[in-house]
Amino acid sequence: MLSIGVDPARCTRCRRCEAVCEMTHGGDGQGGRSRVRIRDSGWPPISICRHCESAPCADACVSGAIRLDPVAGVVEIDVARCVGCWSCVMECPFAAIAMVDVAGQGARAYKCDGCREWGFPRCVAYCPTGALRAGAGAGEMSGRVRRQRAARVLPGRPTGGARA
Amino acid sequence: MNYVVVGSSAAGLSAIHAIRKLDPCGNITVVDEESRPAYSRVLLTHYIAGRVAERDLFLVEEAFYRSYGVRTLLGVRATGLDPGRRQLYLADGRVLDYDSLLVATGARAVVPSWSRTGGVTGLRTREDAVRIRNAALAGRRVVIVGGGPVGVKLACALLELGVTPTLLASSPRILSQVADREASLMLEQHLLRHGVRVRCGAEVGEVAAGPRGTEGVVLSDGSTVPCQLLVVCKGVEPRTELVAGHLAVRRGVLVDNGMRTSVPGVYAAGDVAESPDIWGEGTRVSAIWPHAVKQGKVAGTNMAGGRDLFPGVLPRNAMDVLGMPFVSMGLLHVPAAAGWRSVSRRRGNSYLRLVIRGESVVGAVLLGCPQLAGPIQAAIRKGGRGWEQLVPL
Amino acid sequence: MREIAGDILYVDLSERRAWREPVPHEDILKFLGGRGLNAHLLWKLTGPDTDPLGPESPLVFGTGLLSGTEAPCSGRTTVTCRSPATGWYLKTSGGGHWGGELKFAGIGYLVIKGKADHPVYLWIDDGRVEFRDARPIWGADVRQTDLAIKKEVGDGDIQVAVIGPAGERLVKFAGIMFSVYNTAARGGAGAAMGAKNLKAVAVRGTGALRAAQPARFHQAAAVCRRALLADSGGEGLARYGTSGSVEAVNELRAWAAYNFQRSRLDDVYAVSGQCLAERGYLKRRVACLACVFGCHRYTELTRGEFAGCYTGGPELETVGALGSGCGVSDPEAIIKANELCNVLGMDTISCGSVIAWAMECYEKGLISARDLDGLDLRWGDGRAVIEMVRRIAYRQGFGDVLAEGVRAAARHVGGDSYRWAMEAKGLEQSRVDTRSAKAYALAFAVNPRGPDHLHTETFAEFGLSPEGRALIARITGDEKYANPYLAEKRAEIVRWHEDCYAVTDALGFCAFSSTALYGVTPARMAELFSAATGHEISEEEIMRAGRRIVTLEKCFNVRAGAVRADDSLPWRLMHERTPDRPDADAINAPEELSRMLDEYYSLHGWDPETSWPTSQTLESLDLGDVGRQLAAVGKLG
Amino acid sequence: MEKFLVVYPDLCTGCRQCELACSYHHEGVYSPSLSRIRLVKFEDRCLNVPVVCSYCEKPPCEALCPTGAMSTVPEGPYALVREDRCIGCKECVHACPLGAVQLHPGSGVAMRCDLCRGDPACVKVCAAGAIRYEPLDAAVREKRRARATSLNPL
Repeated sequence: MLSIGVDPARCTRCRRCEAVCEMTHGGDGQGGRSRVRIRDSGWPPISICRHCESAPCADACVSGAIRLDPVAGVVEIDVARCVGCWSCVMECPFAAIAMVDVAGQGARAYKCDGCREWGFPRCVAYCPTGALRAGAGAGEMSGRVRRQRAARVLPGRPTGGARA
Repeated sequence: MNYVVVGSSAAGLSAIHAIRKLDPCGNITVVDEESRPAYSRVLLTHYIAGRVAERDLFLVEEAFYRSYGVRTLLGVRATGLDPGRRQLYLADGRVLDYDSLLVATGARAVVPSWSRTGGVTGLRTREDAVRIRNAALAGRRVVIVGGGPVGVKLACALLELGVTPTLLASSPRILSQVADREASLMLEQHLLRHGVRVRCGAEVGEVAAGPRGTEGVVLSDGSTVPCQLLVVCKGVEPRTELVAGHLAVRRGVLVDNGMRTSVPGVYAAGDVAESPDIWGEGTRVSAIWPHAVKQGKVAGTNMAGGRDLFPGVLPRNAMDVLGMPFVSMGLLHVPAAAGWRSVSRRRGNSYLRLVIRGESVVGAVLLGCPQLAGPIQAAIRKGGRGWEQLVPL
Repeated sequence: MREIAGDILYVDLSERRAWREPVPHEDILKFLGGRGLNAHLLWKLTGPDTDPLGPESPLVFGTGLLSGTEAPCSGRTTVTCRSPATGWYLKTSGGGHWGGELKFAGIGYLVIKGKADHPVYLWIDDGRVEFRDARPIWGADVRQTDLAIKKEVGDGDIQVAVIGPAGERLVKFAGIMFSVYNTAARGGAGAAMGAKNLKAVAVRGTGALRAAQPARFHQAAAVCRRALLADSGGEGLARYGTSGSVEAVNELRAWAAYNFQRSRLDDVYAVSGQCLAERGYLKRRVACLACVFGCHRYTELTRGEFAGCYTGGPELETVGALGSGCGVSDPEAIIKANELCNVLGMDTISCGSVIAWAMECYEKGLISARDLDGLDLRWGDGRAVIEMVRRIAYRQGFGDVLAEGVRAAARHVGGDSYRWAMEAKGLEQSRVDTRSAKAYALAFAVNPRGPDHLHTETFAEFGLSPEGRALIARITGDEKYANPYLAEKRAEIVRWHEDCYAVTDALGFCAFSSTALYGVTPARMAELFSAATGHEISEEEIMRAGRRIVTLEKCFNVRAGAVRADDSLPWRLMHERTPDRPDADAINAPEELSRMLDEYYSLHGWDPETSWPTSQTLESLDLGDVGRQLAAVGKLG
Repeated sequence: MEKFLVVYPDLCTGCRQCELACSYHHEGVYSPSLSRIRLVKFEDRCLNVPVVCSYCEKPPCEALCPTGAMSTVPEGPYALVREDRCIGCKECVHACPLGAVQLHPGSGVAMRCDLCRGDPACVKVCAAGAIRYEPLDAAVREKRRARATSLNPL
């Protein structure tokens, strides 16, 4: 399961994530195709899909367009099935779903796809401050934090690879 | 274990998923009076608008039931129940034994007395939708009776097809149940701008029939609106007739947060159920899709021996009104009591209103600024504090 | 039952193929798990002529049946193969956390066959197997390898079983290192792994184990835990580790020093666990999976010549082999030598033993400084020992001779050097001077892999604890037999411990839970087995299963050509009296050993002429098919 | 006096009995990945650090939880994960500075130490005394003493 975390306190608003996402998803450079958003005002300051294990957007989707891909571990939208009813937008607590005119057929739900074809979210890879974090799963995320933190606990200078 | 699920729409299917997750071997039987596998009623207006093909209305294919090892009795109505002997009676005379039963019979359209003539239809089934779409494509004049969400969505759908409908609302404004006054007026203006003829405060007197069928509808003020098809969208009511007399029923079948009815072994979920609201202040029937899915999952989990709770009903609606997104949720009526107030913000076509009780947000109307809907809903669910940070007003 | 035992994962390195099979229920009932199932698998997968270092020779890892549960001290893993050191049967076990991780990945047994065409390591991610290139880490030491793999996999919480440079160079006593410092050391399992071009097996397991009767199992485990914590030896074991009993063994004149020329050491305190703790070398205690004691050590040298050295250990046997055995009483040198053995991946017992033998050769003039490239290999010179350890691992100079084991080295040097080559069956003897421990002597002689204490630990005969004395009284009828100098009743003592130890190993328990401390009795093991599998088994039945395992291991050697003469002890112990005990019995005289063997074989129902099990005995242990195979090659007693 | 789980990593032997006891107590099975307390091992240095929820005064996991699923029962205070509300968004996992919050691998719901409602199973099995359930001032006293001892060569 893909796991993406956000730490707004670290965000310097460099918007590199938006630019990378825009490029990755074939936008025109105007930010209209970016699936991660840095907001100038309002909440949340950074919005991006968290790929929830029991995603409320998927539960709310009336047309079966949103589902959890168990293999890739991402919540994904089948644009062809989407009817643009806003139900998913209403459910997402992270305001991570937008409506974008994707194929000239009217507004369709649009959000982070976890960069499936890249294997790792590119915005996270390019985030210079660690405001965006990601791991292959929640277990990996908490495990890494645990390890880094634990490495500081004892004075034994563990070479056991806090980052291993 | 013998599980019987009556109704195979959102709640029923979601319950089957949940049961199978916990109990790979139990016998599951689904009874549904429709002879085809479940389809999405919510998609019907989108079908009329041509956004979804008819085959995409179906939620599952027949193979789904096979792969889940579910016995299907489709096209059969359940007619009676003996909760003491744990038996369900079917219209064809068969009797099903169950260990746990899920009542997910859904709701039916409200049908006014004047509407029992030709040229009048509801919008509840696939057949209704096909009829309306065909009429619209044939260039018939359509009048929609009901200014609620379904009526408005249908109006938008017809407009997309190139038909300009008339929308008759009996209340003084459209969407009176799901929007505040300002949003109603804004939406009405928006519809009018796009050519929808909206008439509020219009009571239907009778249907005017001529030799070639329906010719118009006569309003109580005596005026006549000509039309060839009348679509009644006056809301829905829970289909409780199967269980009435056996289970506690108010508007819907009363259930607790575990979706248990008043009788052991019987659960209810979806549009038929009346369950506690998220504030724990009362019970509500909520005929919306996300609730049906969640309630079905909770019911299924509990039926199979697991433990799950439904967080409670939070009424909400989302729709696209001709390019203008509209979302509302929670309590919208502001009583003239201490502690209640509302705050609102309007910038151009974007309008936001929050209903505040004490320090907590309990309801919201959002027009043209739907991105905030999710965070606000989350805030309402968490108790409503801290909304000031979400929304710079 | 599958939920507690795990599946068998077969890996064919030649074909780069891996597949999984469940363990048949009846096999678990018959062989319990771990060591027992390993024996069964190895019997099935090998023949009498299998070359221990050939690609066809399988290497079997088996977790204890209860490994991964809360049963106290149940985390041990048994490695079984044909021994590269001896050619005989090899079962060797290690602690740490690797086995538990494998179990959590749903796998109880890992059978490795074939040989990779270039160095690889296995990455088992919850049962999904990947063959990964190990060429970049080939040659790396154990610590580096562990870290490199964790980094490559991107998870520091995984468990890795590794061989060091010694295993790669097929040093005959190379071990397999679990969790960096826990070793399946004896008999050259590391060489068997190296011969397959397999550098490491990394595992991540996120699954769960469920007992068939969870509440009953939980209860039974709690009983065992309480009993272990109440054992009189427990506290000392926890505080000072295995080397905490060095002084007591020394007092009994059973502590081998100067290559067994002595059986006590004058300044023994310097190498005891108490000293390690007091002088501040001991930094912390370390435990294997589910252990309640934590007898494993972690020591660090912050000052002196070897400052910066850190390692797991040293354990009692290490202190004996690399220390007393070579006359070294400098704990810092021992710790440094231990670190080298650990990171290069070698058995400290054999390594110390071959060096001690070489020292004696050097003293007696059979080898010269020139043979040793100028190294002055004198008794007590810690630095010379450390240098020799390195040369053995990398097979440099005379190290290459010693890397073949002491039997081959004695053949190479010739003369009388076989007299002080402390080996039997080709394996270097562990640190107990069996001239002063007669049950140990018998147990060492009949041990299928060679003379050491891990076929069956008969610690009770020392009579060092009330629990041990009570056990001897229960086995023999009289507490007076809790005396290591007596030769009577040794067969009974050994056989009981054999059965018990086989069950202990099969379930994954540590010797310190059942045969050195005594909290986990056979009855309690039977209870745990029943609750874990849902299959009721009695104390007698589980002990019989233990005997079945012991007998099958014996049959393996019989099929490979073993006869009674192979059940023997090193020459010195049978022909030289220890100077530290002037009394007459301070020797393992051939006649005495022979008498004990007679008793032992007849107790087992084996033919005393050949030592071969009889068809009747095998039938009575449900090993009829094994008997028929032995009969086919004419080796049934 | 409010009691907390206090860990003493320098005493921990790394036996993982705490993880096994925890997973048994909460799930009826033995599995470190289902345990609310997790052990971090640095094997080359034989370092073992138990990591468990430290009951922050202002828990970031609760603050960031979008659904109110992460909460604390005031009478303990004991952590409570309201599984019906949890959507598995992993905000809590990212928020916890200790790495002490995880998702249940099966249900995808957040897991956090609930102190076994006042009788922690891990404490009962910790033979090394590395995990204790004690009032905070006792832990502080111990720490002060250890620090003072390390300063004084005698």
